[in-house]
Amino acid sequence: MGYDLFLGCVIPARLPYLEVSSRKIFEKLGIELRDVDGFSCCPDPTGIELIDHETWLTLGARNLSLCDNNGGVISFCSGCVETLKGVNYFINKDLNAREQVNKHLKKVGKTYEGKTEVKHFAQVLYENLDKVKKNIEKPLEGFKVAIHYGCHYLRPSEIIKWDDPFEPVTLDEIVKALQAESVDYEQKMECCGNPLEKSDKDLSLQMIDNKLKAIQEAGANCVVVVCPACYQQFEFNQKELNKKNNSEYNIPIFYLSELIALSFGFKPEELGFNFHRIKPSELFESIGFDV
Amino acid sequence: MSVINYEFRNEVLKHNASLSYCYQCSTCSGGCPVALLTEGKYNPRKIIEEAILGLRDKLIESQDPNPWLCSTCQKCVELCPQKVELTEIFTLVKNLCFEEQKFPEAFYSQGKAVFDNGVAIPYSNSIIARRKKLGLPEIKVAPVEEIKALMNETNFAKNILRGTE
Amino acid sequence: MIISEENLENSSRTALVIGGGIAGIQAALDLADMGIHVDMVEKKPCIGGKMAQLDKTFPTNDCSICILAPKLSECFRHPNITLHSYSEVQKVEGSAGNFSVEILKHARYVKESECINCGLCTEKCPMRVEDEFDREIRKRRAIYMYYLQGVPAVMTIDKEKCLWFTKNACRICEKTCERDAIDFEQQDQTITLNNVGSIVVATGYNLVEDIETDALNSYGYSKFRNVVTALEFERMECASGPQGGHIKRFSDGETPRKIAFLQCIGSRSDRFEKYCSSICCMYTTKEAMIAYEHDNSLESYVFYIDMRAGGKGFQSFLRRGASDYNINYIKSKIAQIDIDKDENPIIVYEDYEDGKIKQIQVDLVVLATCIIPPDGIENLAEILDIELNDYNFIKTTPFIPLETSKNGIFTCGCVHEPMDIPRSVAEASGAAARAAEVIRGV
Amino acid sequence: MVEEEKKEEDVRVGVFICHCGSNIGGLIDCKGLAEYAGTLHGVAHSEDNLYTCSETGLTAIKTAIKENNLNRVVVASCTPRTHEPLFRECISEAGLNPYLFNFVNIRDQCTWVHMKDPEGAYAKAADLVKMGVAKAEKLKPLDMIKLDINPIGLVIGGGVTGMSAALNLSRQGFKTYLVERDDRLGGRLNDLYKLFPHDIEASVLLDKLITNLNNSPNLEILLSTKITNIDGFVGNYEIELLQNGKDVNLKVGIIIVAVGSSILDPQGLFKYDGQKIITQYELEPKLKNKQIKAKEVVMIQCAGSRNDKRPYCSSVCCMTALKNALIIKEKNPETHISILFRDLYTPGTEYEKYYRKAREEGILFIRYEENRNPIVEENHIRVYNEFMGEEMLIPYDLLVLSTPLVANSDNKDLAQMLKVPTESNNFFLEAHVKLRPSDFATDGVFIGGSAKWPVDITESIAQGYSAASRASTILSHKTIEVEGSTSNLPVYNKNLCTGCEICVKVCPFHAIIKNEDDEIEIIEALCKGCGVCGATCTNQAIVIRHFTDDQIMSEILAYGGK
Repeated sequence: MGYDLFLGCVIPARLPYLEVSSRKIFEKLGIELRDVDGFSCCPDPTGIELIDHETWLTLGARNLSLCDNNGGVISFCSGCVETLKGVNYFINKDLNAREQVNKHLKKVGKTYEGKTEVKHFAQVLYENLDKVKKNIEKPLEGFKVAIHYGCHYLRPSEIIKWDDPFEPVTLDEIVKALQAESVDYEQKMECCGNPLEKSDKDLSLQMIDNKLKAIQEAGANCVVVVCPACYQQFEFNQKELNKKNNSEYNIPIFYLSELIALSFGFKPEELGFNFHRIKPSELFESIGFDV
Repeated sequence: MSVINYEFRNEVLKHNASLSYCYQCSTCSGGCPVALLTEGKYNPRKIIEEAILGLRDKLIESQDPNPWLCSTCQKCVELCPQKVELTEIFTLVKNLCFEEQKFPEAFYSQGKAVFDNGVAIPYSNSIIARRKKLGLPEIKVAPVEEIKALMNETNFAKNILRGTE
Repeated sequence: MIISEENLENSSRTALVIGGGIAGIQAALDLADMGIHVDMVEKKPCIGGKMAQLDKTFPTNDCSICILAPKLSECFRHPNITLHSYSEVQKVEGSAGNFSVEILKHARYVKESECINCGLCTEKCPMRVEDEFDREIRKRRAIYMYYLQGVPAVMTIDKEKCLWFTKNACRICEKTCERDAIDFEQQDQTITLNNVGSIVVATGYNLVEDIETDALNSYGYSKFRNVVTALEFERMECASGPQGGHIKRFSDGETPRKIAFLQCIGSRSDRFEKYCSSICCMYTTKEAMIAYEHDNSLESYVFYIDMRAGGKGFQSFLRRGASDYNINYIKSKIAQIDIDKDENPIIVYEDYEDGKIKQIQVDLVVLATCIIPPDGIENLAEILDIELNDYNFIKTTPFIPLETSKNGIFTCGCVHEPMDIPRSVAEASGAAARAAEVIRGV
Repeated sequence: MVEEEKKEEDVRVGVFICHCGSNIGGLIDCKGLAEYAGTLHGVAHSEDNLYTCSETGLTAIKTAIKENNLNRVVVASCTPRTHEPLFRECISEAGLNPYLFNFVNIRDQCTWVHMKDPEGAYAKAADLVKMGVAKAEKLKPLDMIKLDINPIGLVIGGGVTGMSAALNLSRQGFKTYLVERDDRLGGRLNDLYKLFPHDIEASVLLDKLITNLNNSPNLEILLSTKITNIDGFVGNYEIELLQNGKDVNLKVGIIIVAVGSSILDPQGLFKYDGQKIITQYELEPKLKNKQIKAKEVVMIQCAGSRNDKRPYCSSVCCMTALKNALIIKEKNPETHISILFRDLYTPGTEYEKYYRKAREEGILFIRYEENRNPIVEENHIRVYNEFMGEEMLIPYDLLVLSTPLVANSDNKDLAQMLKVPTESNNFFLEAHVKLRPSDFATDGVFIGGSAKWPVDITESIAQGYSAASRASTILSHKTIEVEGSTSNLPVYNKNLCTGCEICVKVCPFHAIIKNEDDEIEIIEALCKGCGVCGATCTNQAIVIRHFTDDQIMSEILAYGGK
């Protein structure tokens, strides 16, 4: 069993420290992740798909054609998951599309019939929540977590077919299992605004500003995300917003894998926490979390 | 003064028949976070109405409302009482804008990067070093030529390169 | 005009009316007034149906129970009507002109002939139970009157909640009753009717939230205290309702000054019910009018897709709503709602007049939830051997209204299509006429 | 009667004060009011009830009558309009003459109108109770009039409603006349091609209905026949008709009005020309004859309705437009059809599905605002599309106006003959829009179909049956007792009459006539007991029973007398 691992572009090439915690917890849980030769960009469902659906479908199908179907493929990125699930959705729904894609793939000696199962890494963790609980060495007491599900983890539910599109529970349950507190906040289900960066930076900033404001008001002391695009949006923009609006955001952003890794007893140093722009160390100190 | 363009309407319908079920209830616009922020300057319902009426000029030429302001949050798709696949229709509109070379610069750079490298973010030496330091496995390089071949097949290459000429 | 008891010669065949709401009542009264004996079966402890739960009725804004109560009494006292309340039809055999019917009469554990509804038992009963009639806005006791003006005016013991039946304790009601009306030994009874010439099915409807609140969830129903359904609001407005006719929202007991009414909740949707629930535009306007009469500083906002007001006097009703009752009609379906820190609902909508997206804060949201087929319809359809349509209402055919798929069985009211009271009443009379055709067998 | 033999001092009044939930009890002290009533002259028993009209309350009245030997009953509660018959029946079940009951209205007249002045409301209620008791002491038992019923039905109008009503009545075994002024049955069905929502041909339905009618033995159909006069009252109507120039007389027990509605004259609407711009009704035969070649079809909804002149929704036009648009699309899928609407009216299950189907088939829906009617120009319609927030041009080679059904212009004449009312749009007005949809206030006359309000075919059929049912509740009896009139029925004293005939003129129910002997005669069955004649009579020759001078004076004296 185990899964083929689809890394995508952003995590390995820009945020490799997030890959560290992710690989470590799966190893600890005894769930094998296999690296596969030949993957390309997924491609981006908020980029390539919007300008050329057919190319998006073709490259996505090509990626899936490389998987060995033994347990399916997982990714640490909600965007990659949406693309790969989306490819399956379209290829299975529209036989013309499947034919067209395979006509292209044939040129490079490949074929794809829409059978590879795709999972988000958080889905696998949720499915193995009992195992996760057993491995907890340091309960995350004092962590007041604002969960950001992110749009593509949930929607379109026709394609993602996982948690409830508006009233999701999976991440809450995982966070609670780590004995951290999930803080409800007004903008919880809103978009972080990252995809708008390409067309309207101001709008994109406004959206993340609204979210951060709501998170601050709700008294959360950190944010957890499951998508590198959301991660960057939250992590990279706080300083910029502070400069622009005289706000005082200083909220550490965790990847779900990082929180789990902490609870499993991994040290911040081995998880590459020093690469975070907003250092979590202040938080650990303030809540007396003994790393 | 707009005039219904049946030809274009049918083109969209052929691509996505769910368009026809729209009864203009405004669930999408009322639920859209970008519509709220822009006070309605961006309005998903209006894009759908323009598609229903086949108003190609508005959709592609003048891009009013600007389809690139969709944050792809998919709320509208989830909420639409008639299950109109709004974002798929928006994707079609944007794909057509791409063919007409009317799209934001950032999409060009991403597309070009994938064409050139097979991935959206090329691996820098510092990242390769950092990965090593973090104890991560070596990066597997995407087969650029195969990706290029496919992107030529789908005409992506032609469209993305046209902008650079 | 009083119908004398000297009837025309009638066949000995009788009629069965299933359902004791306004449609069933009208069908029964018409048949009985034709001199035909009617057995009326009602599942609930009392007849009256949904109309008894309404505060007022559109477009005249008559007090609902006030115009219904005389009919309830008439039904109860009519020499040609036998009322089987708290009963269900469990078996039907035979064919048009000659059905035989088995009715299961549930034990009330109260002797109908003895109970005078004095209320002493209820006062002493220690069990608090969610009150179904008042949409769980208040509690009743385990021995209870289904509703204040209910007919028959006798108590019923809720077996599921009664301490005697659950824990073998208490029996205070028995000790309290001065007329020895309590009978814990009472058994369910099977009543057989023979020679039933024709059957009228008028079992009414449920509301979507009765079965499943999915359609209400994006509006925060059951999560936000200041989001209620239309029928709950109806009870809140009602003088004999749980708030004594003083509308108070649940978060802080304040009188709402701004109310948003959201239309098409669960209806006209490919996700929930595909059909239009037909009555909501009108009942919403009525509810907003009545709320305004309670408090003239009220502002109402009705968010709709299409205002559907085709009935007699309905358009002028809407116009009056807008001009005299401070109702703002806004063509916009609401996607979702949120609340602020004081639990005030926040509504975002598109204003077609200027194409802008606007946000308003209100004190209360009322959801116009849609009509769905009544609970247990599949079972009843099987017993009666009649077909249901794609939406699980009783199947009828256009141009052959009121006829079910089985000869001799007719239907009227919301059990076959969502409709308002006047149409239900007209259909009930129509179904009675058709049943009389079969019974008289000319 | 026992009561009549009783002397005045034997009068024992029972007073019941109703809380009406919180309608009355929420504002004033009903218990206190009952105690006060107990102190009044002639009162032998008083109590208060949460709902006097409930079965519990009625039982309380009956028990009190028995236990206290009461012979007059006063209920102070909501309004006699809805509840007087109930309480009368109640006391008559307890053995009292129903007219020994007096109703005091303390809800409508006290707690509702004086909602902001509880003390004043209480004082007024106390006064009204005092007056009510005083009148009750003077009440006399009265009898009802028994009328024979002629078990024959008359249905006016041979459209789908009338045919359905007549068919049902005759199948119930009643001799029935079906009168149609046209020379054929079917009414509007004759003008329609296909019927929504299942698109069967109107002629199929019509043929079936006519076959059924022809097979009914109790039925007589009178075509080309007009009603010229109606006399009589419930159970005994005499009808004069003119059939092809010949007089015909019928005697019937009940009358069902099923005269349908008319089509609005479209002249002047949206540049109507009858050629390129036509109505849906003109489109129907063209569809039937497959004459539609248009490539660009536009339909305008609410053409002539939902405006100040005709403020109503005609309820059938949206479905008609959808149906006709779908027929055009079916024949020629390339046709472009736009429907300009305000609120699309497709209530219920099948109709909403039909609307969805129309969208699926590619029909365009464009919403216009009430105050921005589409403008018809030479080759296109200029319309402000609310969905776009801008004006649009829509080319057309056929413009179809969805005009409303309107009331027949001669409804007023028939209404006058029947002594029934019409409403502001000239449609017939039923007894109560909520609970008596098929009755008129006048006993023995019933209504169904578009004569009352525009309805579709399926509902018309149901309403035809409904009217038949209501009619059958009368025809099923050999006699009936007329109630409303008896209680207040005038007593006419010939000796006092001056013959001025003012009463004849003022009677709104045409119940007073000067007969062949030149004497004033009151037709009891027609009298509704309104009292206008008694109040008008210059010489007190007419006294209103149940509202005698003695009774009224006793009330006045109780209020302010010494």
